[in-house]
Amino acid sequence: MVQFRSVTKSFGGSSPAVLDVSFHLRKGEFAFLTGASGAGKTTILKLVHMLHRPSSGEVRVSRYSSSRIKRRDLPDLRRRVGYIFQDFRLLENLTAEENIAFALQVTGTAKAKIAPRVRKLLNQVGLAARAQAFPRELSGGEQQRVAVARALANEPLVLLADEPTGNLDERASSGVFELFRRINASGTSVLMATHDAELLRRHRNVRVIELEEGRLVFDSAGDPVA
Amino acid sequence: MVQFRSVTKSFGGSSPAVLDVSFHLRKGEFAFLTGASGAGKTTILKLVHMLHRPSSGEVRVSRYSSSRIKRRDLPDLRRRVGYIFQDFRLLENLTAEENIAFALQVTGTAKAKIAPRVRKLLNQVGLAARAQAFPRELSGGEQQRVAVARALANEPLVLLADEPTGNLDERASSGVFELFRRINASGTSVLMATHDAELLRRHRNVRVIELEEGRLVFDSAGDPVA
Amino acid sequence: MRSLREALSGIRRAPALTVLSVMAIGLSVFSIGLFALTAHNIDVALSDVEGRVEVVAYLRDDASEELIEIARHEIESYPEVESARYVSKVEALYEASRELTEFSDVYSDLEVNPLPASLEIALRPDFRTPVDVETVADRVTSYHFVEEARYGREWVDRIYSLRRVAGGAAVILGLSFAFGAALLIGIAVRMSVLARAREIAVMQTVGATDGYIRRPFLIEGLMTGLGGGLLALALTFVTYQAVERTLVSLAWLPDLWTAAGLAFAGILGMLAAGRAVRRELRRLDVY
Amino acid sequence: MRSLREALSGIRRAPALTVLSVMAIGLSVFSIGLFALTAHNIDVALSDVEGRVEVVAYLRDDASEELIEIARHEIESYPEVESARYVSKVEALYEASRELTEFSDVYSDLEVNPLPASLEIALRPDFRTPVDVETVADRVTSYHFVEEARYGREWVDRIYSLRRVAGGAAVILGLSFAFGAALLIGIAVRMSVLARAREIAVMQTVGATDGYIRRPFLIEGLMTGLGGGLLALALTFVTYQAVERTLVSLAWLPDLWTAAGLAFAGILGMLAAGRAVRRELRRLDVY
Ligand SMILES: Nc1ncnc2c1ncn2[C@@H]1O[C@H](COP(=O)(O)OP(=O)(O)OP(=O)(O)O)[C@@H](O)[C@H]1O
Ligand SMILES: Nc1ncnc2c1ncn2[C@@H]1O[C@H](COP(=O)(O)OP(=O)(O)OP(=O)(O)O)[C@@H](O)[C@H]1O
Ligand SMILES: [Mg+2]
Ligand SMILES: [Mg+2]
Repeated sequence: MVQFRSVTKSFGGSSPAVLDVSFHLRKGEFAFLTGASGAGKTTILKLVHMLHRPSSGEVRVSRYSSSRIKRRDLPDLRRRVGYIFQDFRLLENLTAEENIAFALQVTGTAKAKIAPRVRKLLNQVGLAARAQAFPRELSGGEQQRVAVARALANEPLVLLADEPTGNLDERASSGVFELFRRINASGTSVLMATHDAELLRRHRNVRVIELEEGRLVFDSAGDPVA
Repeated sequence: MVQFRSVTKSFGGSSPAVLDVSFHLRKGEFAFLTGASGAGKTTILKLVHMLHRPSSGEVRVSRYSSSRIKRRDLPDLRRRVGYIFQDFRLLENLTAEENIAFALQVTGTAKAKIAPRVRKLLNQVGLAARAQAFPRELSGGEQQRVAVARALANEPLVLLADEPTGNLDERASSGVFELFRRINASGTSVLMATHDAELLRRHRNVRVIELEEGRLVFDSAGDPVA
Repeated sequence: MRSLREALSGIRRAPALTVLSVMAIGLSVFSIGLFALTAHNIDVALSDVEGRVEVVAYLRDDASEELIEIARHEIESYPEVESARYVSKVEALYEASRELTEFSDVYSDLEVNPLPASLEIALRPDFRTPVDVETVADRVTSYHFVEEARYGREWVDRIYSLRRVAGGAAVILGLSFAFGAALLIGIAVRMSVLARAREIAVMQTVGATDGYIRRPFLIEGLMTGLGGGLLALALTFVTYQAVERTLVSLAWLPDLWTAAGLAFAGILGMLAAGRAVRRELRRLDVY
Repeated sequence: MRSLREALSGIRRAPALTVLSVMAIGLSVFSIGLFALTAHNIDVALSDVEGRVEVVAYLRDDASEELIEIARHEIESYPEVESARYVSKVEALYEASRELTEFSDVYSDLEVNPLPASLEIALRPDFRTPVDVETVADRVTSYHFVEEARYGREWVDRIYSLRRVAGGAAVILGLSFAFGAALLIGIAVRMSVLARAREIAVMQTVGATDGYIRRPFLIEGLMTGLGGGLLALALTFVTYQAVERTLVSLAWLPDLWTAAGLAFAGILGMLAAGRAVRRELRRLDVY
């Protein structure tokens, strides 16, 4: 589903943010992406979403390749890949429910289907009571959960989650994590960047990909290029 | 130093964000502020910084009171109270070091003193190598550490930290926490909002103030109004 | 429908920005409107003055009235000529004394009438160029009973150079004002796009197509442009009324001009919006 | 110094916005400039025409030259009178035949000179009002050898109403254009403040005083205003040159006017900036 082949991404600084990384996340697989602050986790996720273009190497996502994809194909790719941004990226002018509905409108979902779907998502992240609030009226954790709901709205093939529990307490964290597991069980691949050591410890059976200064230094699934 | 007397803050919604909260953070004291997502932690910190006005009750910070402070006194108050925002609030157009220097310029610090002070702060948060980067070129954790350095720049009397380790891995987290302890040892009061259960467990001797739906439900220091 | 709703909600979301944009566009199209009003009225005034371009043939005192009448018919059949009017000596004196009041006393003292009879020859609109006027004057002079034909050569030349210069100035000034208006519309729309740069970026990350993102901005640009155009029309009309009532009588703009002005403002708003969004879209995405 | 540096860096940070603001201000002050140029030239033309306001006293043919010369001196000593010129019958005929070419043939045929001698009385600048002209005409008529005094009453009245109307129009149009310019400057500065709303909020949270936050914006507004004023000056001068070369000879604006225009643009920019920042500051803070 997601395949990195010797991917390097340099921003022109002294050392590249991502250096010669290869791995393969299969359909329906769940993996933690871990590493210290600045190790390159967000950069990897953005490469999957094709918000960055690799400096060298190739990123393949579903049937698209970073070296051949056309500008007009990007919307289709991004509809299949849900992304929970580290900084949320909610639309300030829309309420929580409008932010979620927006992702559905953009993909041309039938109007009648939007409202019930939004309600269900808000319930799943425990925000039904704050549906009408604007992002600036939400607490940090509440904003993060709106971002989670939005990323799940279109039932993506791949879910990218960047520190999705960074602003959540233990209970809300497990709630979101359980949600991911359910989504994953229904066939969606999940790549979740986190430095929540506790979470890794608690889920030892989940695949872990570890970065250090841009390099892939550990992958519990073994074979890097498949 | 910081005193809450029956403070309630309502945003006009059904239930207030903070309800009848009283506590006293003494000079040189260190306290964790904890509670689930949406419990009211950020709202409490913003009340201390006088970014919100209490709906009822009184907030006292140093010699200022929320019920008597004048608009023209706000700058003085805010120079004495360092604030690490949950969403960082860096200036997008300034580099990491300029963002820190800015806080010093605003308070009229002599030019010659600014550069060395900024360098020292960057070192303390482990960002010396990224001094010239703009916020959008920094990883989430790097931005957070710039925010930490900026809050410490003016050697505040009170340090407010909102989830200052939410985007940091374990090692960077302890680094920042140790920095807070040193600052605290030199006489600065620290109020740190967090839901890092691990952190609370590791520092059982530190005072904990816990919120639940806006109410103060636990304060390990005992006497609420002093 | 979605685009229209989005455009409206865009306007509602940033009403101040939209009002300001409409005002900016309104002001600049207003300057075009003022200019059009001026140009149109110069035009009207010119064609009025031009209507007076005529050749006057002074007749010998001994010419017979029958011959003159025959000649008058002949002259009226020239392709260049609209009409030829006979002015007798008596009429000439009467007209002179009426037109030159300062000398009316003097004339009434005269014992002989010193003024000659004449034929006043008016030319057709298409034949009022310096060349045509001279042709007619020359042909008329060939009648033996015509003493002299006058036509104010300089006068004709002047009108023509004035019209040419006015036309040129109209085009140059009109273009530069239009440029100014386009600039302001571009500023306004670009601001509104910039104010939503984050929104656009988020839309892209959620998988919205370029067309989907662009459409509401185009409609918003069109509406802003039309709004500005209407404002300009209103301002121009108020100015027209004010001048009409206090200064001089003016002609209002032809309907075609106002319609063209509105269309111009609307299309300009849309194009400026389209350009601004397209640039923003390319800037935000790396592919 | 800090404010200046900040203002410059503010401009550097958003150069597009600043350039656009300068252009917007430039265009609107340019319209004021064009108007000032027009008004000034109407003024020059008017005072030229006005200089020709005179009273003409037609003299009896039997008046002796000596008496006339004495009267001329007396008249020249009136407070209202600038000069009085004697025009003999011969000169009158000569001037008439020169001014009225159409009738030159006629005049040369005359056996008696029908034109009277006259005194052409020019008035001082301050005494060219309808009332003064009539006073002089009345006094002059009281000489027994004066047949009649003419002064084109209507003409004098017309010049005066024209100047009054022109003055009124100048004030009204000038004010409305200035309002438009202020509006645009306000828009531009408000945009630049809005673009930095986040920055302002962050400065407040870091403990910057209102004055500290405001100062760079004020200076930026001043510089933007002055830039726009200079641009407008340049545009006006180019227009002036273009019209001067192709159409008619024009007078350039008095230095005082251009200086006032620049100062106006600068101060307007600063005030608009100040207003915009103050509003923003109050909006962002709850106390
Ligand atoms: N646009 C950019 N321009 C320049 N440098 C960048 C850019 N984006 C990221 N970097 C740098 O690349 C490195 C990796 O960044 P990345 O955001 O991938 O880290 P991360 O693993 O997500 O860290 P964190 O846990 O702190 O969010 C960092 O040193 C960062 O400063
Ligand atoms: N400006 C506002 N307008 C309306 N409601 C608000 C506003 N700010 C906060 N709230 C609400 O008040 C409650 C407390 O918010 P607060 O930000 O203090 O929570 P928190 O404890 O910081 O949560 P988190 O851990 O998720 O950051 C939340 O339900 C939030 O939605
Ligand atoms: Mg990151
Ligand atoms: Mg919070």
